[in-house]
Amino acid sequence: MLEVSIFVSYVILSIALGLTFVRLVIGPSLPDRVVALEMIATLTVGFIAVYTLSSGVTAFLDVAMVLALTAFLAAVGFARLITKGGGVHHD
Amino acid sequence: METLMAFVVGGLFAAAIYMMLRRSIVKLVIGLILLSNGANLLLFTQAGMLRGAPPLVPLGATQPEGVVADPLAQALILTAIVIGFGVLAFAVVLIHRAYEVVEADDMDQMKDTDT
Amino acid sequence: MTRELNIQSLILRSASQLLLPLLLMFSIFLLLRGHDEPGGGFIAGLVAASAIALHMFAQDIHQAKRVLYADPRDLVGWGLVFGVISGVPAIFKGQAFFTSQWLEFTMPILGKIKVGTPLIFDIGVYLVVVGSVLLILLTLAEAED
Amino acid sequence: MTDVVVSLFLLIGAGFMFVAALGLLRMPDLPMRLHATTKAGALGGGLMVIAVGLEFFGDVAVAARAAAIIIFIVLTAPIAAHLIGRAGYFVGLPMWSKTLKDELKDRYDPQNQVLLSPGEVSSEDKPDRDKAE
Amino acid sequence: MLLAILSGFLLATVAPAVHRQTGMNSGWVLAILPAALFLYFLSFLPAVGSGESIVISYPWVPGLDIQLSFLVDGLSLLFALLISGIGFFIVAYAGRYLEGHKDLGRFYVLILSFMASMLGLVLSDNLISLFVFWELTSITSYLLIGFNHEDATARRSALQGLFVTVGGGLALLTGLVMMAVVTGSYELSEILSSGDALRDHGWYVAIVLLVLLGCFTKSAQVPFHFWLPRAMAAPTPVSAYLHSATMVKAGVYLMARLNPSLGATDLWLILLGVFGALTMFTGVFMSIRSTGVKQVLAYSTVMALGTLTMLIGVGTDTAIMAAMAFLLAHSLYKGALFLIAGILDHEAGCKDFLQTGGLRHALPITATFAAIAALSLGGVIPMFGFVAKELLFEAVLEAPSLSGLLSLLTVASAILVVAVAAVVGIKPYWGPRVETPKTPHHEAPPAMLAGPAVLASLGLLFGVGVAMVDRGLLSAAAGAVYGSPVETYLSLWHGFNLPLMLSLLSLVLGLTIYFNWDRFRTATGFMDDLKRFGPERAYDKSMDGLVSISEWQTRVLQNGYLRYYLLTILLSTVALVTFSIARAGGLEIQMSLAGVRIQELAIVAVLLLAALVSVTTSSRLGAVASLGAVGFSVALIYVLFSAADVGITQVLVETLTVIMLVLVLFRLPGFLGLTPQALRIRDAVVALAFGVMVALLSLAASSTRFADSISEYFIRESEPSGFGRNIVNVILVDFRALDTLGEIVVLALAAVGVYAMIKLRAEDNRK
Amino acid sequence: MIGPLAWNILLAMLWMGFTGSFTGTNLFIGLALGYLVLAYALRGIPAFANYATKVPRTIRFIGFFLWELILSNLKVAYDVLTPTYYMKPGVIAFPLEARTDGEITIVANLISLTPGTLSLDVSSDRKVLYIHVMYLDDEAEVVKSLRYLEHRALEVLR
Amino acid sequence: MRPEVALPVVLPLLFGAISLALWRYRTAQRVIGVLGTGTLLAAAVWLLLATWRDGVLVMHMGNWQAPFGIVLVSDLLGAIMVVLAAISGLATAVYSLTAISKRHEHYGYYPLLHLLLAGVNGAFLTGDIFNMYVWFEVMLVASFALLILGGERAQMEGAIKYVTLNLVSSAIFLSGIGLLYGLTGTLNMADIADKLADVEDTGLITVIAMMFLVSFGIKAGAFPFFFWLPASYHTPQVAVSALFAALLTKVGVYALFRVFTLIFTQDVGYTHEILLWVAGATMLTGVLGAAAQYEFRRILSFHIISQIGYMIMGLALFTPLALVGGVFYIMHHIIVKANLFLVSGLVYRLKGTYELKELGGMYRSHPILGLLFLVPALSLAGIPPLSGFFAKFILIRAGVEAESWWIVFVALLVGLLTLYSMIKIWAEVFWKAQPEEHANRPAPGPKGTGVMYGTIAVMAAMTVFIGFGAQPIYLIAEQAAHQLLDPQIYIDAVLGDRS
Ligand code: NA
Ligand code: NA
Repeated sequence: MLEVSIFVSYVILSIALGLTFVRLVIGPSLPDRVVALEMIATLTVGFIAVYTLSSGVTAFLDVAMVLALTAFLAAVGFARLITKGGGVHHD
Repeated sequence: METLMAFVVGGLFAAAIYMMLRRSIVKLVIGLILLSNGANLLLFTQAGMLRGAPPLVPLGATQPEGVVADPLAQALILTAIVIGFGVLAFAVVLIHRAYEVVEADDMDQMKDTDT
Repeated sequence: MTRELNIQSLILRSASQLLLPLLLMFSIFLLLRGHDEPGGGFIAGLVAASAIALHMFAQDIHQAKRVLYADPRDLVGWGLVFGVISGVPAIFKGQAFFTSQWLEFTMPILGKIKVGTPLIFDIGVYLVVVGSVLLILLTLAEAED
Repeated sequence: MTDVVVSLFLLIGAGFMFVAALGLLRMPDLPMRLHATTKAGALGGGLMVIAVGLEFFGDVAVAARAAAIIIFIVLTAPIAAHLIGRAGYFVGLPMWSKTLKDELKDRYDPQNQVLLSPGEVSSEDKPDRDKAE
Repeated sequence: MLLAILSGFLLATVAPAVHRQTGMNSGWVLAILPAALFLYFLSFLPAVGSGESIVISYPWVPGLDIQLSFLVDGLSLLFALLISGIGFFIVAYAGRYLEGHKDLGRFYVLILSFMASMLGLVLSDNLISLFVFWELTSITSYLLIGFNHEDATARRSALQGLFVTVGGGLALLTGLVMMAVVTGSYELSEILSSGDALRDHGWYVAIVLLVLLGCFTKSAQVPFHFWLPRAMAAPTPVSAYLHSATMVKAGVYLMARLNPSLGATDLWLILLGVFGALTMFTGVFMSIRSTGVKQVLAYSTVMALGTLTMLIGVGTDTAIMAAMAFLLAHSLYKGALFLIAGILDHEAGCKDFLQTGGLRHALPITATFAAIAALSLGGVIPMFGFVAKELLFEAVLEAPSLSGLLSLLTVASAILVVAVAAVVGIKPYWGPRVETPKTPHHEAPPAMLAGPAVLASLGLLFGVGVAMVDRGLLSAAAGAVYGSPVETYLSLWHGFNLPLMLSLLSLVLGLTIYFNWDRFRTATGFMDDLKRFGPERAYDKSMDGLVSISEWQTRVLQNGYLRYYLLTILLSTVALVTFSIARAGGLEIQMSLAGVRIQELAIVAVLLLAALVSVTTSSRLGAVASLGAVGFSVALIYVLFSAADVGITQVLVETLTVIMLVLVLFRLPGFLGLTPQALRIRDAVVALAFGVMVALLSLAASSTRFADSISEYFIRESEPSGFGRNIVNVILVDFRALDTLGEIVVLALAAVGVYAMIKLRAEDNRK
Repeated sequence: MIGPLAWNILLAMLWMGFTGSFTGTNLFIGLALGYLVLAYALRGIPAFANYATKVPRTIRFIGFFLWELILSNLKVAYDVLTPTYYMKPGVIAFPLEARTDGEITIVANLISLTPGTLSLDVSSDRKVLYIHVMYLDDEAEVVKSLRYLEHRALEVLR
Repeated sequence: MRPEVALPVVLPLLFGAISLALWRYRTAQRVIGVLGTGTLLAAAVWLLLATWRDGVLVMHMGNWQAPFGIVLVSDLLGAIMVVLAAISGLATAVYSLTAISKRHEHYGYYPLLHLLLAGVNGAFLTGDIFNMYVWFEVMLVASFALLILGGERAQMEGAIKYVTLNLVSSAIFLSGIGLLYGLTGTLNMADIADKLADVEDTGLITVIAMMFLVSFGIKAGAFPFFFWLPASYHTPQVAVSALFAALLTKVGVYALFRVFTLIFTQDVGYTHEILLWVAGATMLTGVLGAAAQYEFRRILSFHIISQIGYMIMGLALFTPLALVGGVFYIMHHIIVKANLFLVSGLVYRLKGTYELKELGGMYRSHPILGLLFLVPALSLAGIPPLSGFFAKFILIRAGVEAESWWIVFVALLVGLLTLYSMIKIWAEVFWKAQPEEHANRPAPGPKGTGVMYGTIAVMAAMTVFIGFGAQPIYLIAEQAAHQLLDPQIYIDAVLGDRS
């Protein structure tokens, strides 16, 4: 039962990753890409959760913990950049 | 998986090199980042890839149960990542300063030094 | 837009007041348990540096510096000194450099505790990482302004 | 029993993740993409982490970490969304053509570096001066 | 012995101080050393004259078989006596000639070092120490030629001399090393007794060519003769003499020295004979074509060097004896004439023979000794020069082969030499008085007259009393060159024979030329045009060529374009690796995608696509964002394959990198489409080639495993010995703490670097 | 609020010490028991009385919020998953009752977390929150529900 | 336990750390700068003597047995390199007392110097291939920072090329390590050598050897990888240039020596033949590059390349004598090249320019400096009896014995062309009269040049000593070469005699 769910979850997440990636590629603006990047981080948390279930090793939750915090930092950085007027005029 | 990773590594190297061959110094830096990722993954691949077996000793045990992933390679990669980060930080600021001085994101305007 | 907008986000600013201690706690947690679980001086240092960096983005450089209190260059220097020094005691016991030296305590409640030079080393790593990353980020941010 | 619950959480979480990703791709402008990722993403991630917590029920370390992850997500996701959405607005990204109204329009005052509330008028930015320019 | 040779260098180091102390008498004071040396070497004469040879050895670099060993036999003693004896007059003479010159102190340093180097050269038994002194003469000579260093011509001439002689010297070194490899020794005394070892070895031709290249360049043999007259840029006739008549004989010395081991073959005879004869004729002909005092003398020196070379090449005992006699005679008269030229310059300021005349009244003593020296040069009986010339004719007439050619050239040269002798001995002093730049008021001072007087007189003395030098010194020297005692002895009068006839003929024809000087010069004027095709042109061309090649290479290789540097490096790598793979007969590769999970495939796909996007996007920040995606994917790979710490680190570093890029890049402009399509394709091909190469290597290395990993040890020992359950961290802070220490040093350094880069600039901007 | 909470945690610690079991479940029990003891014993002290009422309120609020979260997420999910767009987006100015920075931040973030609304910025005078709304069919209705959310949140916070 | 093995690494690390911690106190940094490098020299000499007396010394860092922990190994080559590093470090530190401005000191000059030395010494002493990578990076980043200290445009442009190409080198190095680790599962170089010794199919190893060849070739500045060097070495503070010129490329050369004598000796006929071609091309391109230059330090920079070729030639010929020559060459070159740069710095100090065409008249005005220039310059060109002569002589003899005629020819030709460049400098800077139009160029002036003179004089004295006292140097080089040619000595010392 759980194995099937894990597999299905992996598939769903993989598709989601693909969709997110398309947004990352097509943009069109930098903020859109940043959102996509955030989403990738969130998806990574999801992957790690599934992986933890499938492997039974909980150590990887630490990675998810750090991810949850730092992906946010990247977004803050980008937001600051955009707000300060960088990267838009030339995009 | 090692086969797949070989493609990944090769792809990263190729992308890195293509970027480094551009005239833009920003692309140069992006190339450096990709390059360092490629080299790290190569090392990772060479250590053999194992799913779900982190090199951790369970509480109360003296050794992990069963086979675990190669901790040495992981330690090396960790070191390499950190070193790469330090170097990259320097490189990023360097291109920033170079841009300020040269006032162009163009390597072709940075060739007077040589000749 | 003719002029640069430079309005700080109130939400971010006040959230950072909460996130800063949270992140710092998290970083110390990662540092101390690194020997047994994922973590360690380097990771912890990066998290701590991120915390201050967040503060810098949310507030300003001066606030970040005030929070950090120490000059990052001092952190780097003394962190390195810690790191190197931790390898030296062994030499007085006639062992090779960086031979780890352990002290075992038995403390009430906490039980047996082993303290060793690797921990001092890890703390050195932590300080250097915090100092270096922040030195870079703060300098860059200052130059940007 | 546990398996079923865990699976449920996992699959629903993954489902929301998918919704978030699809929303990110399909939604016509930045704020709406943010809607999708922030909410569905956070919820999806949270549910999946809860699944992990349930699987290892009774293991404090896992429960604590699962809780920490959820707290971090809940704390950071809305702030990030706010910052990005605001940044997008700052730089004047176009909104979807079917957007009904925009009360934030022209409320940023670059002169004084403030965001005005509705009805508030910048002292230096009188309408007649606008006309003169 | 070592002290004797090094004393010159030692005195050189204090010479300026001595000069300051003793003022105008410094020349005499410093000349004490060469005088003492002369006497010291003279003390060897009895032993050496009776056929002994003395070897004295001091260890230097025994590991390389390099000793400071010295060989005193007839040949080296002859040279040592000439060097120290003439050195005495030179130093004394210089003190007066350059009196008041601001660089006289430095001049002493150079001249004394030069003398010491020459002594070392001719006395060395060890080939390498010989070479050391050889090169030292080149360097000191360079410094002497360029003594007037603010004059561009002097610098150029000095460089030319140096370049030619050092170049030849390097060939010589190779030859010497090869000789040593063949004979197993660097000691001349052993090599000379090695019989036919060298002649029979397969390297013989190469050795001869290399050694001769060294000797020919040093001794200004055709076609390397051009540097020598140029060397007359040297400030004074003194130094001019030194390296035109002394240093250049180093080459002759070495040919003579090696004659027993290398000589007596057709190759040797032809090379030395032909080149020597050509040099002889070219030298004297150019001498005739010149008018500058030093030029004439220098070219006549070239002639003498050619003669000596030719004689050594002929190699019969008569020839060798002739060579030794000619060597001595030449040193005496040429020394006198150079010093006299110096007097002419010093007293009358004359630098061109055509601009002089009638000086006999003002400079009677000078005129007298000039005449005596010129007679010896011209080979007029009873001068020692005559003795030498007679023997020369005899030697070439008896030459085992090429006799006709050599004789012809010798006679032709002899004729011209007579004319030259007349020009230098008669022209300045006789005939009507010609206005000179300076009007001589008095005769030269004794210090300057002593040399010419003694040297010229000796030319006469040895002529009349041939026996004085014949049976001790010269026969010993000739014996050393010949390899066994020589049977030929010198005499002033051989009776009426062919050589005497030729002597008379040359005298008559030579004087005829002198009296028809102008007509002769006009008739031969066309020869000057030939210079354009001469070896000097070749030298100039090759120097220009060197600079052009250098500039071309810099344009091509060091062109300033980073991407071409990269391209070169990468292509070289690919080439090296591909070639090595091909040589290894391909690599063993096992490929399998079995067991790859869907999520892994997805992540890998995203990773690669993100990398592709970051490469192809036209948006700078889009590239950064894609880079973030690459970073997260890589982190996920780490996590999925059991590397938690690495995953965390990757995530954190990725984030900080993004933040840093964001802080730095926001003022930078966007990407410009700078590169044409074709170049992009080229770069893509190179990049792909490199990528494929790395992938192949990765596959090959994954498919091969020679041993198990040492990480088993860490897994086993982490908890028990490292007291930690996170094995990766225990490795980092304990097992391999040194790595981690280095790693944080890197980080600290990067931070300091960044800080300095930005702050130092900011400080500058404020100023 | 901090003082009572600290007391509560201290009591939980003591409980674990007494029982000698340092597990998560036991901590939870300790906390619950501690809360009950405090709520009962110190109900005369205002701070503790306040604490006593706030804890269930907080728990209720969390429940309410989660429910809202899931409900409106489904709405967005439906919109995302079906081919046609039903969105009627717009940016509205929402006058805030929250006053302190902390309150404003929490309210704004809660609003952002609920589907359909996204806090874009706070006016510099802190009176207005600009919100991007996804379904602006009935603005009054939207403002009303936002107000309700704000009220419940402030109840917990104050 | 032999502390001397680790001291050359630990001491500069410690001094670097302390002077970084004391960044506020300039005087303290200066004092630590000189005392620290002085102490380092003492420790280095101690190590050399100990290694000379007792053979290959090993310290198992952290007391973890080889091949598991990191070992520091001092064989004679390593010990020699450490001594040379210490000498150039001390010379630089002393010279810097007056040559480096207050501002630069304030921004970390001395800590960078110490840590650079730590990196260099770490690379020389480590017996672990990955640890070598780490020290390479330490050295590299320290050199990055030193390179840009000053922030001028030329520095930036030069640094970008320097940084990029060196990072490419690092990436290739790291990849090579990964591949080697994949094959052997170990990082300890002795262990790698040991495990590869029994391998029959050596094709893949040779292929991987090429990666190391390229990586170290870049670091060493060999053909065709040297581009970063002429692009950057003339841009930093001259004391820094001197240190770089002395040390950095030599680390690459050292690494080539190490891996191509210890690890990659499976197919010498192939790998070392390639090295020989690299050597020849390096010599030629380096020396030709210099011929067109008219800037003091650029000429010197190009000559670093040509000289590197000689060292590689020693390795490539791979006979006992050739290795002696290579080692001797390294020793000679570090002293001489550092000194030439120091001279250029003093000239700049006095005249305010590095352009030969603007310089002149210094033989008249500074005859002592002229002499001090001639000693290293002629030595570089291989004029006897200075140090360079013996270095070249040994190589030529080795080449002749190996009957590698073309390389002998190239070596000699390059010697001649080196002389051409040195004489060009001599003629332009010292002999030629100073051109009128450049006579009054502003220059920092002679204040404090005494220290610089002193440093240069001591280095020149060493050059003369290596020439006249070539025997002891030769003996050391010979012993070092002996150890290199018999890797079993190294392996046994590190892993213990397991037979
Ligand atoms: Na660490
Ligand atoms: Na909402």
